[in-house]
Amino acid sequence: MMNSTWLLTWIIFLPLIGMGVLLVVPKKIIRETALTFTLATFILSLLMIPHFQGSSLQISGKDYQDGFKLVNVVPWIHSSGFNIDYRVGVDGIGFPLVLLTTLICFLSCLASWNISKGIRGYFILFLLLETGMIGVFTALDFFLFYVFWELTLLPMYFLIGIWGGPRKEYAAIKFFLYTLLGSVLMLIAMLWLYFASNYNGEHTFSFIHLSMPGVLPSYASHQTMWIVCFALLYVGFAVKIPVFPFHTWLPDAHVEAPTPISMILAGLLLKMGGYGLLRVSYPVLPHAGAAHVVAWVLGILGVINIIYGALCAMAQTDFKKLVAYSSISHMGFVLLGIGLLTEAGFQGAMFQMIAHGITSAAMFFLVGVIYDRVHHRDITRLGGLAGQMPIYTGLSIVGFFAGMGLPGLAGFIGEIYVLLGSWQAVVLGPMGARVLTVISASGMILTAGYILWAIQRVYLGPPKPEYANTPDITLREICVMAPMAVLSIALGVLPWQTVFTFANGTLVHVLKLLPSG
Amino acid sequence: MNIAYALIIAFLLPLLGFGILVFFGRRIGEPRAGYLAAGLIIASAIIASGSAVSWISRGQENRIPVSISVPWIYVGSQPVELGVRVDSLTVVMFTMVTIVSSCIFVYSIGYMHGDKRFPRFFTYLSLFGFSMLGLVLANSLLGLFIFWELVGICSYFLIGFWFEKDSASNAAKKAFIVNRIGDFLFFVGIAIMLGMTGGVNLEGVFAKVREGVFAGHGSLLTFAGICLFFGAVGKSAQFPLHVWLPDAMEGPTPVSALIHAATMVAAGVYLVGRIFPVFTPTALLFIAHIGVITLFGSALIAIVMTDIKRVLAYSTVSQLGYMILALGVGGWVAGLFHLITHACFKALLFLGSGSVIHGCHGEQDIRKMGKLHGKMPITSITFLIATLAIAGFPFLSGFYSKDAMLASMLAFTWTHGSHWILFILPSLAAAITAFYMMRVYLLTFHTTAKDEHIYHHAHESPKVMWIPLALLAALTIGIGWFGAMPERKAMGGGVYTYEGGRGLVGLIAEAQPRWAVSWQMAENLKSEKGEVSHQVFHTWATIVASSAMAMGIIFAFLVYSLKLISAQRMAERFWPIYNLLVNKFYMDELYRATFVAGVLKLAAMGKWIDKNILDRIADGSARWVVRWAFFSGLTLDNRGVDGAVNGAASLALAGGNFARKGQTGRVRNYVLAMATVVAIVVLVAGFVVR
Amino acid sequence: MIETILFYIFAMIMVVSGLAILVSTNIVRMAYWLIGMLLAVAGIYFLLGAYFLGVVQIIVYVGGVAVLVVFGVMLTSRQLASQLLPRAWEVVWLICVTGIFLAGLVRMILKGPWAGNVKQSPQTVAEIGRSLLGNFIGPFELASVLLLVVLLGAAYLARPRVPTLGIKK
Amino acid sequence: MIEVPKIYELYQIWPVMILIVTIALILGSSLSVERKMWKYFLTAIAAVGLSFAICTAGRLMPVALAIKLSRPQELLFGKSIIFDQLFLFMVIFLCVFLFGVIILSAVLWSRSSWEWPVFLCSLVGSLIGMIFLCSTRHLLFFAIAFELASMPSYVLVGFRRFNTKSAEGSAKYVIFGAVCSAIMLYGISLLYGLSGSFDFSTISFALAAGGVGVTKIVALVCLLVGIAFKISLVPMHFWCPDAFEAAGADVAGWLSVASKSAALIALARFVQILHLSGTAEFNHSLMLTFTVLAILTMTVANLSAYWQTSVKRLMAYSSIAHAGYMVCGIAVLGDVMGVAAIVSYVVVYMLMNLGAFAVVGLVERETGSDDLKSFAGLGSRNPYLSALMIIFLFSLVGIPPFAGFAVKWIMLSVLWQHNLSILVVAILANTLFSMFYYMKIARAIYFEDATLPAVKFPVLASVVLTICAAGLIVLFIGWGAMNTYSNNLITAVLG
Amino acid sequence: MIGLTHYLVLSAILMVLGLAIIISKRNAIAILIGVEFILNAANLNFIAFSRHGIGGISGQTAGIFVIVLAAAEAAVALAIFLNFYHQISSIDIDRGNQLKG
Repeated sequence: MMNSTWLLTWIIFLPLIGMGVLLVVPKKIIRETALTFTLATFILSLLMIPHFQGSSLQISGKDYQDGFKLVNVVPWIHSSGFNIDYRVGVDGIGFPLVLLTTLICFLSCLASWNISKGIRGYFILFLLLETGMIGVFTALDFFLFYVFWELTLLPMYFLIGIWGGPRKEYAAIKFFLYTLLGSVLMLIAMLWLYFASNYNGEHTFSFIHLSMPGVLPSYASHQTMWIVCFALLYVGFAVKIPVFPFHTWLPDAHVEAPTPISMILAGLLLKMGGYGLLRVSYPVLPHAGAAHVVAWVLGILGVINIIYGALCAMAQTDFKKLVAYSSISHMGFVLLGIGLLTEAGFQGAMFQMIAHGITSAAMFFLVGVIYDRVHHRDITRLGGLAGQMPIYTGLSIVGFFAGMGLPGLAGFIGEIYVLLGSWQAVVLGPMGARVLTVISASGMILTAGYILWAIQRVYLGPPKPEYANTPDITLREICVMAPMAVLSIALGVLPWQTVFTFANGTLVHVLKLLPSG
Repeated sequence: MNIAYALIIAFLLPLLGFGILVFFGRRIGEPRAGYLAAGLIIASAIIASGSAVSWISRGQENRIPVSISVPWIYVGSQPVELGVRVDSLTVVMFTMVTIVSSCIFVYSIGYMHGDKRFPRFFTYLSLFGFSMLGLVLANSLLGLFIFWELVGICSYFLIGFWFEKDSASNAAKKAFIVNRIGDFLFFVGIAIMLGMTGGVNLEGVFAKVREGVFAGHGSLLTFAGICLFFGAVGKSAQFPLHVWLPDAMEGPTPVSALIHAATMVAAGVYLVGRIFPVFTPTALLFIAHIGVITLFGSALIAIVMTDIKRVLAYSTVSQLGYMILALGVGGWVAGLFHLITHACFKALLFLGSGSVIHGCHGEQDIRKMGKLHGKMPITSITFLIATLAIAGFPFLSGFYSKDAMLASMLAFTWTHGSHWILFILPSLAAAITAFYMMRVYLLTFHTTAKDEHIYHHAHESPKVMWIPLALLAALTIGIGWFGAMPERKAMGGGVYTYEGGRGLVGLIAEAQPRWAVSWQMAENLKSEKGEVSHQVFHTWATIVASSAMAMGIIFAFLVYSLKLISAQRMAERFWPIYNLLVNKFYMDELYRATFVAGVLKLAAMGKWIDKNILDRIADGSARWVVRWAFFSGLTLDNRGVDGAVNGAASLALAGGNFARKGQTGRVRNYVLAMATVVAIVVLVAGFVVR
Repeated sequence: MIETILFYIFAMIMVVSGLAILVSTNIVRMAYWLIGMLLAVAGIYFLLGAYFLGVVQIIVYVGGVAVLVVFGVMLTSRQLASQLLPRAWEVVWLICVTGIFLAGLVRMILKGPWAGNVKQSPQTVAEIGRSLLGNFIGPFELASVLLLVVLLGAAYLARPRVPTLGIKK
Repeated sequence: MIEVPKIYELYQIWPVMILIVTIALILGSSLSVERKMWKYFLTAIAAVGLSFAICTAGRLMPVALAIKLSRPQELLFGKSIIFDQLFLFMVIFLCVFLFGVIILSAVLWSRSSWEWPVFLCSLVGSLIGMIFLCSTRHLLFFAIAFELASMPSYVLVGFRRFNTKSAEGSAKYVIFGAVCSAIMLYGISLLYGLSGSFDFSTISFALAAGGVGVTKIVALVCLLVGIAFKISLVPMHFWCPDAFEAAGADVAGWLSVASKSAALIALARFVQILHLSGTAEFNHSLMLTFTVLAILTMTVANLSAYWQTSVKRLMAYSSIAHAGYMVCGIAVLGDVMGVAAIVSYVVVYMLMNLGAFAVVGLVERETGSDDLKSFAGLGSRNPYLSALMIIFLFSLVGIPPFAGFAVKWIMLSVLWQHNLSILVVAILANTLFSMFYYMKIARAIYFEDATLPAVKFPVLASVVLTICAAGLIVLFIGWGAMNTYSNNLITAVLG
Repeated sequence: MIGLTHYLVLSAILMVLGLAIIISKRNAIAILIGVEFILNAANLNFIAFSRHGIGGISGQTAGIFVIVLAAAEAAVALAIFLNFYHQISSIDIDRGNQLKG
């Protein structure tokens, strides 16, 4: 058993080691090597599970600051006014996301098998991306968080830009621009918060310290700082989530990215935004988060995301773009759940992140499978695949219905939690929350609409002669899809055991940090 | 307690079947997949029947409702449990569902013979069986909702089973989406309930409602009730969400029988029955009116339909409207009793029609049939039994249940005179029901054979298909016998007790809520009319129902058998009405023109906004910059927008292009620019700063 | 008195030569006007009692720089002068800028709190020499490095083009 | 009163003496060594000379420290040279940089003819100029050092003879430079008139007396024109793109970092002195001036850069923009942290710019053009080189995990602490703008198809580039140490 | 009586004239002439100040250095112009317009 202090560090940097190894291995075993490293990372991340067993107090700690496990602190920069540590750790919020990351990375590495162009570069960037993402989900120091946050930018840019579709350049630069815009704003907030903080007489970057009362100047006297910082951070995260109107990068990036990268993009990268809200915005700036205006803005934007995303999805004829817009719609639930500050909403948002991580990755993979075979994604030209590819269709049904929020599958739990939570939200007054809830619940209808319509147009209907010889899904593809399908069901049936038991306590702690209790 | 566990086992058996079939279905193949699924559902029917027998044999004082829950999740800090509730209604429903399912599973083995996706069919059926039983057993709103969605999705799969047909996949999609609209409001109702009462467990919710948590929230409870009811509206195909059900007939006939006649569509009624205590009088009135609109409208449409399954579908909608109406006017027992009897005879009707279709090689148009009685006698007889039952022929099960419903309606109108329509229209519809059902029967099995080809090739169905028919016919005849409503005793505060019920209806009546908001509120109002004996209503209802039935049947004979009145001429004379009915009151067209087109327009708009506005907002500002630059006398060449990504980008780029124009390449201009700046500084320094 | 007259004469020469250069289109004439200006400056130096500097001005500037300029002129004078007129907008702009500039500078000069305004007696060459190798030893030494490096570079650049002479693009 | 220099003063500027001797040796041996051996032999001499200078400067560090402890400030050669750690630091920094540049030049150009000694001498000559430029407060000395830094640069830009661009660029450069330095000299004369001295601290005391006046402003502005020309601040930046495009990549790299850094440090010294004696009002307007200059510089440069197709020109705009970022550190008056941030920035900037220009040079050597088109598909033409270029570019944008981010971060935090949030916002907005054109290069390298032949990557160059790239990563991880070092350095010198 | 101001104004005129020449002349050598004007203006300042009791002898010493600088600058500039002329075949500095934008 490895020393658990360094376990997280190993998890974070193992892909980086793999990247170094990839530089030197011969070309024929690059894929295998990369897969080995992602698998090893996944297995290593499973070693975290024993630390999250036991009573809820053991899992979540007695308060927010107490809840971090596997914390590893190495002093990094302590000079001339800077207190920056290499500080990593996981709590109930980070832990499921780290697991999700390592799993989805492994699966999408497996899904990358038919990448043929420049595979060395591809897998090097891939592993770099994995390190960046795990880093984001584990960093407990704002500076480190930012570094990892940006670290995901570079590989993603090239992964889209080099291995992407016809409009890859446009998509890549758009992705880059939006994300950089967000992170630049985040940087301002970071500066502001750091130099305003006072922890035992020193400035601090540590999320743990920043979340303690009294470390930042009081809300009463520094309202502007709180609200503006919250807004800056929000934009940074909103770009990633992505929230209307910062979402336009997403359809382009998703559509142009190669399938495995779309999986990561939708499954993991978007989660960085929601995670950021839960890890940074609310714990560090609780009073701002509890402000009415903030709740209203987040709530309304969440609703817009849900409805608008669904409507846009409905209008698409590109299958992948449809799925991309469905991500926007689904991530609206995350925003709504977080924004309205109820326990159920927080839980729902957290669950939705995990569930969407799996279902959207699955959906993108499914779209990729069909794209590999017929080389287009035009829904209007597809049709009748159910007859030709029964196994594929079956798996697709699971994936898409999970996305649709069918009870018993993963998408359902997150949505109802968010909606039930937002119904009870007190922060918007009695009517506001209810109106928002009703509107967003009507998104259920739209979701069913576009997903069923898509299924009908793609899988159902009379078989088309041009797809008569389309081979069914291969064993490798089943290996990619099966875990996601199983998890979709497992999450839907046993949500408590799979997610909430880890996350719930921490979410409650986060909520307790907020002024209303 | 043991019964609960027995039922849980019975409930899980179809899931087992589903699990096996989904992975190995293809390997098991036809017909073993059918045997497996049917065997499992029969097993669960046996268990259910055993449980029912043991339940009935207990004696009324021992038939205490049982509720078992396991913690599932916590929504916020409110625990949400999944559990089962076993009372008389559950037992009855469960037994009915399993038995009808068994019949239909068996029947399907014959009906689906030779279909290339035979195993898949039974996979779905098994999943449906599981879901439906779960729905029956669920003891919480969330549990109901989950299985509610699951049966919906099974319905989706099964309607679209022959997905190669566009009509089938369209119908499947339509069914699910229309249901989703109901579910959405159902969900809102759940959210209200959870928010107000802190739980979703039915008993907990009722208790909280009774405690008065809704006091001071205006008509929120009414609203919540109506929202919850809309779940039923969707699932039970009530106006205005009834449009999916006739289309759902695209599915294989056993599916129509099982899901779209006997069980799933009745789930809405079951739901209303289950959550009856939370409905306020206003909500109930709303429910009643929805029911009456549905039952009358669809009965009218059924007259003119020519597709045998569509007639039955509209008849189903109509009958469901009866049940909803009955519940709405407070006839809880009558509504649910009719649910059970209807399940039997409607399943029988559908299976019979399936047998006819099977025998006629897929022909569904009754105008092309005729004289089939000789060719398929068993089908004919069972179909006749069912027809008479639905028409309310004395001593068949439908007679008892329809009588009970009409009685409750009459009772309601008696006390609420202004709502006389709630009795008049159902009575009229009873006649219409008898008429159109006889029409179908006569056109199909008697009169002349219009299509020789069909007639010649028609044949009786195999044994595996007619044995279920016979079984269901037996049930149709017998389940209403020996019934007696229990005595209802008011305990004050809207609480009642029931004693002395007999037969099936008595059993159902035992499960009747002991308390309901509406009763409580009704008690607070002084009833202006005096108390009239229940028996009086029954008597009058029997008279009305029987005469309506007789009128309908006679009229049908006149038109179709004796041909004294020409249906053709009638249609011509009343052509506006006829057109209206043939086009189902133009509901589909209305929806297509408003909601479907509206949503699609919105969707297109969203896409357009994304593409043209959000992406171009700053493109536009860039263009402004360019324009401004032109005005200021500098030419800005706009080449190379290839790299311009969007928005702020192009603004910046245009700005950059503007800025770099300063770099003219002529060094004297550089010096001039620099000198200008210095001169300005000198000017400012010399003449502005002191 | 004589100083005043001389001053104005020299000043006139300077301004006139400057203006002449401005309006002239002939580079050779410009070079001669430059020499005139430089000589006038040397004259002003004499007026200011900086005799050594005046001499240096004549020797180095007039004798060196101006001759260098004249050489340059002769080496590059194939160009037709009339082509080399500035653009009209440049001239307008130029007049504005220089007008502002001059006004600002004059105002500045009039306002400036100069560190002294008392005429001193002329300094001797010896003092200059001592200062050059005393307080100004740093600049002095650096200037030598400068000259070395600069001349090296200038020699490199000014060397005639070796093989491709005569081939025009 | 005349002060006579003492002999130990010579010892203290020993590194520079070595450099002067190096010039002499180069010239001398060019006379005695066979012409075809020049490239190796003379390069070796230059390398040895630079190494010696670096070593001696390192050895002198304790001396500087000791002097600092005993005397307030050590001025050599008639108060012209400030001898302190910063002086030695700049010697080391510039020599190391020049070392890299010379290696690069040797790799890039096959100069076997007689231009090689002239080239080396010009480089070393401008090096000497830059060293003194940033370590003096004697304005006349400053002017001469300024010219010593500039004039060889003019020559270097025009060094690619028989190249029209080069001739044009150098002509423009020399005209612009001559005008700027002449205006600066005029300003110096005004300052002299105001104070009767060339010593800047005396001058600043004279300026402080009697409040702000038009003369003082004009004089200072004229001085600033010269310095801003060296730093290439808008509107004195015009020479920069033209000269860089004209020059060889090595020369462009040298100019982009060395002259800017030297002039920045000089500016920092002057502003420090001014600030100490200035009134609050004066200091405020000083701060305002540099704030405006910084914003103007970075914005104009970043906006202009996008449309460039010549990568050298693009990098020139990038260097202007970076000058804008760096000059923000000057706007933080009264806190040496700002200058320390500049020092850190300069070091990192040296690494990334040397690297980037080296890549440009290698591509240009192969394709004969520095156009973006010649970068098309570099990713497949030379993967390693491309990967390094990406590191440099991302570092230039300021994205972790490269040191470009760290120094930007240091700068931002210093600015933030001094409530110059407007500059913080400006820098960040410009980071966004700048992304476009850096990504343009990245796009050409990776997203376009290769049509041109592979690019050779000589071992020597690869070593230099790898060191640069590794340095960027190492300095990111260890930016705390770098920051501490520069803070200590600047605190000791200016604090 | 001719005072400091006179000399300074004269030098200012020289300065402005030089600037005007630089900006208006397209002939590179004429531009160089303009630069010489400015340098002479500076020099004139130095010597005038020195004469009027500011800074003692150092003004004149500075004058010498300025002359040296001017000479060096002229040498370099002329060499560069010669090179320019050889490459572009024109002394018109505006003809060098490859580098712009």
